[in-house]
Amino acid sequence: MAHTAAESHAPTHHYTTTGLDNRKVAIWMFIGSECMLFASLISTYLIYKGKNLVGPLPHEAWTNPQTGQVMPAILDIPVTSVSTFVLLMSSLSMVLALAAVENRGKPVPPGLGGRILSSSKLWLFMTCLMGAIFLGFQAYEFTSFVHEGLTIRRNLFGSSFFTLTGFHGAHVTAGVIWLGTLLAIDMKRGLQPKDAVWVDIAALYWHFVDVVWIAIFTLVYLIQ
Amino acid sequence: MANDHGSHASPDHAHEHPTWKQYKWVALILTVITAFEVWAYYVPALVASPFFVPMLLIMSAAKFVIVVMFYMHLKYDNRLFKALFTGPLIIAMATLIGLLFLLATHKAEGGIG
Amino acid sequence: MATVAASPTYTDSAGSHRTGIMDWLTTVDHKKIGTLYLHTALFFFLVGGVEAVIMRAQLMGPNGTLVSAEVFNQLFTMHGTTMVFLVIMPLSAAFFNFLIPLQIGARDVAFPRLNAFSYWVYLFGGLFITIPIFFNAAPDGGWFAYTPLTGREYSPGQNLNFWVLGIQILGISSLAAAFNFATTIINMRAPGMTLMRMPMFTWMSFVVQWLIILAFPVITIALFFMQFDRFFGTNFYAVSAGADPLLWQHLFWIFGHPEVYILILPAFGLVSEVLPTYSRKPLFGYAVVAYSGILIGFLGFGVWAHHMFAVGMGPIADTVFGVTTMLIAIPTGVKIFNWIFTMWGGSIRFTTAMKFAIALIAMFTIGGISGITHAAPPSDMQQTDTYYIVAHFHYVLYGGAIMGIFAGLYHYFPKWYGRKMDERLGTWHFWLNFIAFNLTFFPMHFAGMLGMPRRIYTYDAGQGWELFNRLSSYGAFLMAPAFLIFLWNFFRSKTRGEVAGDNPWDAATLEWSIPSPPPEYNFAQIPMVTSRYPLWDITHPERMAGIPHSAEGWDDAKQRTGEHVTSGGKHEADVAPMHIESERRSAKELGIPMPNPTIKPLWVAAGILVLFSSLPVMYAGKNMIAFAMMAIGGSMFVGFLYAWLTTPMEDAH
Amino acid sequence: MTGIFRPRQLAAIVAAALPLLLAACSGQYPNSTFTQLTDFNRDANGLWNTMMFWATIVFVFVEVLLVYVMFKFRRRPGGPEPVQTHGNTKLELTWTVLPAVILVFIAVPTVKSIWRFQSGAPANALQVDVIGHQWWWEFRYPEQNIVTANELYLPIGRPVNFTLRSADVIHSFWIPQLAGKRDLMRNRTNTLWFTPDSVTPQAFNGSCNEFCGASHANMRFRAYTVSQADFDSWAAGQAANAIFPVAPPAAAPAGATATTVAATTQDTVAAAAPTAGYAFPLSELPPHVLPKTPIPAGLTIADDVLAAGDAQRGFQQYSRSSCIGCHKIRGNPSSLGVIGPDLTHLGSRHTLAAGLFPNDARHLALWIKNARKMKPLASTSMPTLGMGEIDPILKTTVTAGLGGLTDQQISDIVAYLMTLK
Ligand code: HEA
Ligand code: HEA
Ligand code: HEC
Ligand code: CUA
Ligand SMILES: [Cu+2]
Repeated sequence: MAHTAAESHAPTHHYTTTGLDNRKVAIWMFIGSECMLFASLISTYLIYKGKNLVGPLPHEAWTNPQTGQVMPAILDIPVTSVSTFVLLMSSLSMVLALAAVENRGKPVPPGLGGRILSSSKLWLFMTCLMGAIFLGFQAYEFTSFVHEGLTIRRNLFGSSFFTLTGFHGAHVTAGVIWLGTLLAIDMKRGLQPKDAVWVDIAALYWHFVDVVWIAIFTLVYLIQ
Repeated sequence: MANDHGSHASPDHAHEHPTWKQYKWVALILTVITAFEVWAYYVPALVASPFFVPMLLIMSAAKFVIVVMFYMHLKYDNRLFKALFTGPLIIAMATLIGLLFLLATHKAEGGIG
Repeated sequence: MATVAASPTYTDSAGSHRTGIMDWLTTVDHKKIGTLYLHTALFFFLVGGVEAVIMRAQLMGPNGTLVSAEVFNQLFTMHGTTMVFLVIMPLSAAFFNFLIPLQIGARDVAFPRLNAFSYWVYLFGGLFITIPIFFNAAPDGGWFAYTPLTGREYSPGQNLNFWVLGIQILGISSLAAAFNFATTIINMRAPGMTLMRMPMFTWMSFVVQWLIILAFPVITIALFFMQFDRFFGTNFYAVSAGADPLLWQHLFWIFGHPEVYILILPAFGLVSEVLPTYSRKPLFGYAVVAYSGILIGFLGFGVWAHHMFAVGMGPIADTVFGVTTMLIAIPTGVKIFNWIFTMWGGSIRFTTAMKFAIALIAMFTIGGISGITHAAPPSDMQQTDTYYIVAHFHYVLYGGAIMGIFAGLYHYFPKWYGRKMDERLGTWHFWLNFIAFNLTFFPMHFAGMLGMPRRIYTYDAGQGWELFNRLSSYGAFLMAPAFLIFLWNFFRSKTRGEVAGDNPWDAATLEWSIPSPPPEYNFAQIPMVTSRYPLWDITHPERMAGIPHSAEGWDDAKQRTGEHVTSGGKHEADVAPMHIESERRSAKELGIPMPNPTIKPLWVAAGILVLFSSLPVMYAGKNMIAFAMMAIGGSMFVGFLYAWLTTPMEDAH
Repeated sequence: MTGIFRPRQLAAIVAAALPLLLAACSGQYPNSTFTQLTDFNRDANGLWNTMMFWATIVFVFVEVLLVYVMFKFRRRPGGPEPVQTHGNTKLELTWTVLPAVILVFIAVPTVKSIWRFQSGAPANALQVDVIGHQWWWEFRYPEQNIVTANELYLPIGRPVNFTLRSADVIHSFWIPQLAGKRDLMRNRTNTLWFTPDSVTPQAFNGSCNEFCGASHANMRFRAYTVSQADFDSWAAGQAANAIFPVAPPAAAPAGATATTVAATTQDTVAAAAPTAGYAFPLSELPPHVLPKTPIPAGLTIADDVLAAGDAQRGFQQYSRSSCIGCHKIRGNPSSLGVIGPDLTHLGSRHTLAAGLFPNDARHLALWIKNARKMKPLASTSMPTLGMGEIDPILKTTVTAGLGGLTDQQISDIVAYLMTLK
């Protein structure tokens, strides 16, 4: 019985107590762990909000006592709203990719829509693309903040903001690489239903990164 | 014990995942909530009201739950996964709230007089 | 049926394993990885012990001049860090590795190669953090490294860089291992091994994995902040930019308090195996012992600020944290009494393992009670940061964790190596150790309450502390021979001890139903379990009359493994009702697929080491070298990780 | 079986330990926390006694039970197979509930005590600001307008409220015989209060209890409880500026300017008597309050040089040395530094360098000569100043170009500083 590249003993030939795949159990625990990670980051950000000795500040204009220069509030809500939307939609394409892999081999529903929906390559690609767009927005945001004088060393807000969103960005980056790898495998030999667990755990990770952003968007950007 | 009696079907077809029909509705709801959140941000009267923050928190919690339930399939999947996720989530939120209370008293002064 | 079949000779068991150096570097066998953990941790115990002995020599009398203030500060920092992260946690990990699969009737852990990776990361992290002490550049901020002292402003040297990066590396190891073991326990149990039939050691380990999964991310973030502050000039702990000096303390102790239960619960698990075996009775109140472990773990997340009663959190926080801390006495007391009542009415055999287990009950109680006295903030304000605290935590750490681990070592040595440790030497070790331990740490209670602060490299004459310090130092000097006796016994017995047989102690759990040392595949056939004490079901059916038996879970197992049974034709059934396996055959003969050895996890770990090592180089201003190291480390990490993930774990067969 | 006697020995140790605890209140243990000198400590000790009462019961119960079980149920040859018990719900409930009840008896007084000492100091409390520095203590009495270092005076019977802050890292303020400890840190202001109401004029040791770097062990201080009258006298003396050279009381008002000082002749100095306030009598200091830290090997100053120190020359030398950049002497217009301890009334202090050495001419001279050898210090604190000395941090030899002082110059400065009563 040949094995795919499985870290765990494949469930078809080794008994697992719960009948669930080891990798899926592990990824859920990993996500639980990540909850604590982001809770620490978010609490730090919230604690330091409003404790800055110097600006720029997220929601308030600020006058530099040395230069007399007035700095506007720095967060750019419209731009971030767009990137938030993109990330949300990437979750949609992610579930579609998973469904496509799971349903491979089953009859494709008639019509163009059916063919589109059953293309795992398309949806994996879309997810990666939207992830990359989100990262592009973040890169734009970071550089424009730096131009406005907010660096990671500038004040408490700078340190905690860049670290929190940077950690999230790093997670998105890892996700894009992960999904990109799956896409490459899909192109090379086609992902089959037996590979679905690989896509499933990548998807769970991806959605988790998305829900973290849902929290960040509200707590960091919208609440003043 | 609780964990032992999950779904025993093999994971390949452990659960009937929802389909495009549901997924698109989920996406639509998420979009609408997000749009509403951003709109609220631009209404000064709303921002000033005491409901603003609770309202935003509730909306973002709703989005959170929807994604977890439908896109992460927690609604359909094995009970074990629900436990693996909600347990840590509760501890994480309790810790976050505890920290906010404990560290609220700090006053940034820089140097000392 | 009742007695164990003749044991295989030792050479036979050794012969089936290759033992070359490459074999150790590439192993993915959980038992061998456990062995690696065990030896590395014992080595670090010697290091941490020597550090402690030097400190005690310095403090033997007032105004000591053996070492300078700088060296002393490195000594206690490294002693604490070593003992916590490089000794007790890895000793526990040695037992997790060796025992968990055996106790639950599995052939391996869920992710064998990840397991090897955890070990190598631990080894590299341990060396990374330890080696600087030979260059007088070891971390010197205390084992909890309070900011702002440990920020770049007040500790500009490289010392703290090794600490912050080293602990970060070790965290990777602990987290990877925790996901692995938790998955193993959830998902790799033999048919019929329900949660409430798991051996107590596995239960406590399960709780510990959760504590790691939830507590380590917090310290990871706290350490990242410190790293960013030190290397990239951020302001998380920079008080001059308005940072809160308590942020680090809270984050550290949110991790740090669960951490102390991470240290003690495996030892609790081990004595819960030892006590019933040598009392010839099942564990008293099994369910309650298991639940109290969960409760200790859960409450452990809500008490962290009891380490901060002197920082002025205000009366509300003091009240809340004081009272929740006291609550932990309840589940812990439950365990103590259940252990005593396990012995009650038993037929107690005083082996060395049993002596250590009983010593844990006696000594941990002392440490626990002193813990309660500092759970009361007004009282703790007189105690905190004095030697009274040092006494408390050595009673729980040494009197609890270390005593429990020694009990486990004497108990499981025969399973591990096929031979027993010498009981006479064991008795010497026990008594010397026990007396020296009390002589060292009991007087510290007095020194502390009589005003002696901790972490001082010197104190003035005539402060009323001389007597207690002298006693403590004599005790510490006496601990060295005790430990050396142990080491001698340990290494000698591996080759010259009495041959043990499968089940020398007449124990009740699965690991004793297979040959000692276990074959690489552990179980030729996975045993189908019907009760909490499966082996006694066979060897002492009369003892097992009073507990429930059922075939719960068997059907699923048969159904799910059935394919395998028939497909090859030549294989025996993969699962079989509970039985004793004394025959030793190779995995090939049995048709059991074993994961291939691989060096890739080691290289991935090495990549991480190179990556982290680049930061101190950067700190020293050598940017080009640092970037080169980052590039090399990064590509090692990514390259070998891909290679690992795309190589099948087992040969096609 | 040998195993059975072990906890008995332990019980014996504990039994022997109890009288020790009692003895701890006596003079043999001069830093004992078991004193009844303040309201704080009476409260903490009451709590301790409550806890010890229950702790002893729990301890004795557990250990005696353990010994009994070990003795009673040890394996005997040919003994019967033990009865297999798996648990007993009633018993298990008992040992869940009983500890819970005991904890109630501990928790209630604990909570009471927490609120008693954390709901603000009494209104009549004496205000003292404590500022922790690596590695010394700055004490300010805002009402009395006093800034001093490393030695505290507290009037007996009046509550004292400490406001605790830090100039750098975290420190912790502790006088074991008077009260528990509190941390000092930046960006947070802490308070601690107690009333030394059951105490005679007495001297106490205090220490820093949060690890704060190399010389954490050497960050000590002294506290003197004195009568209200003596306190007032001390406070008046400390509040006044330093007078140098000491003029006849009527002639020179406090705060003579540099020019007048420079113009004064030698005989006015001789004629003057120091006008200092009360200081805790040196002769009444108990032995444990007098520092006995040995002088580091290789650091010396000749007796005759030291004896030849001249205050007038010293004053001028001091006023043009680097000292003035770090130290303040109110009354000496050039000495304005704020990094180091205020030296205005250095001569009235009994100890030097945060309680590490007695404050006498020899120690003072050696301190100035090589402070970093006398006490491990950071590169940002008191430098090594003696000519030819090796700076233990920079590893360089001090030269005249680096502001090095000869033994003679140091002796002169010492003579000057000793007049600052
Ligand atoms: C193995 C590790 C371990 C364990 C298990 C514990 C267990 C406990 N610890 Fe300890 N602790 C440490 C390791 C540990 N500790 C370390 C390392 C530090 C110092 C860190 C540092 O500063 O460097 C520390 C410090 C520490 C402090 C901070 C002190 C200070 O710095 O001021 C406090 C304060 O509340 C505390 C309390 C407790 C309590 C209440 C328990 C309880 O869990 C104990 C419960 C057990 C019992 C009470 C005994 C058995 C019970 C009965 C027989 C029932 C009846 C009993 C009663 C009714 C009382 N510990
Ligand atoms: C599991 C944890 C653990 C263990 C086992 C120990 C074991 C010991 N500890 Fe530990 N200790 C800590 C954890 C531990 N400690 C922690 C967390 C701290 C706090 C650190 C901090 O403040 O940051 C601390 C602090 C600490 C202090 C306080 C330092 C200070 O505040 O200034 C002291 C002082 O006596 C001390 C002493 C000892 C001694 C004598 C032992 C003995 O039990 C050691 C016994 C020694 C051995 C068993 C090995 C001996 C073998 C040899 C010597 C071989 C001889 C070899 C040759 C001659 C070649 N420890
Ligand atoms: C760079 C700063 C600096 C300079 C220059 C300096 N000092 Fe100091 N001095 C300190 C600091 C800081 C301390 C506190 C050290 C400690 O106790 O840890 C101190 C302590 C002292 C003390 C002990 C005070 C006490 O209350 O115990 C004396 C006396 C003293 N200095 C005298 C001098 C003299 C005299 C000179 C010049 C010849 C001098 N100092 C130069 C920083 C300085
Ligand atoms: Cu200041 Cu320790
Ligand atoms: Cu704790």
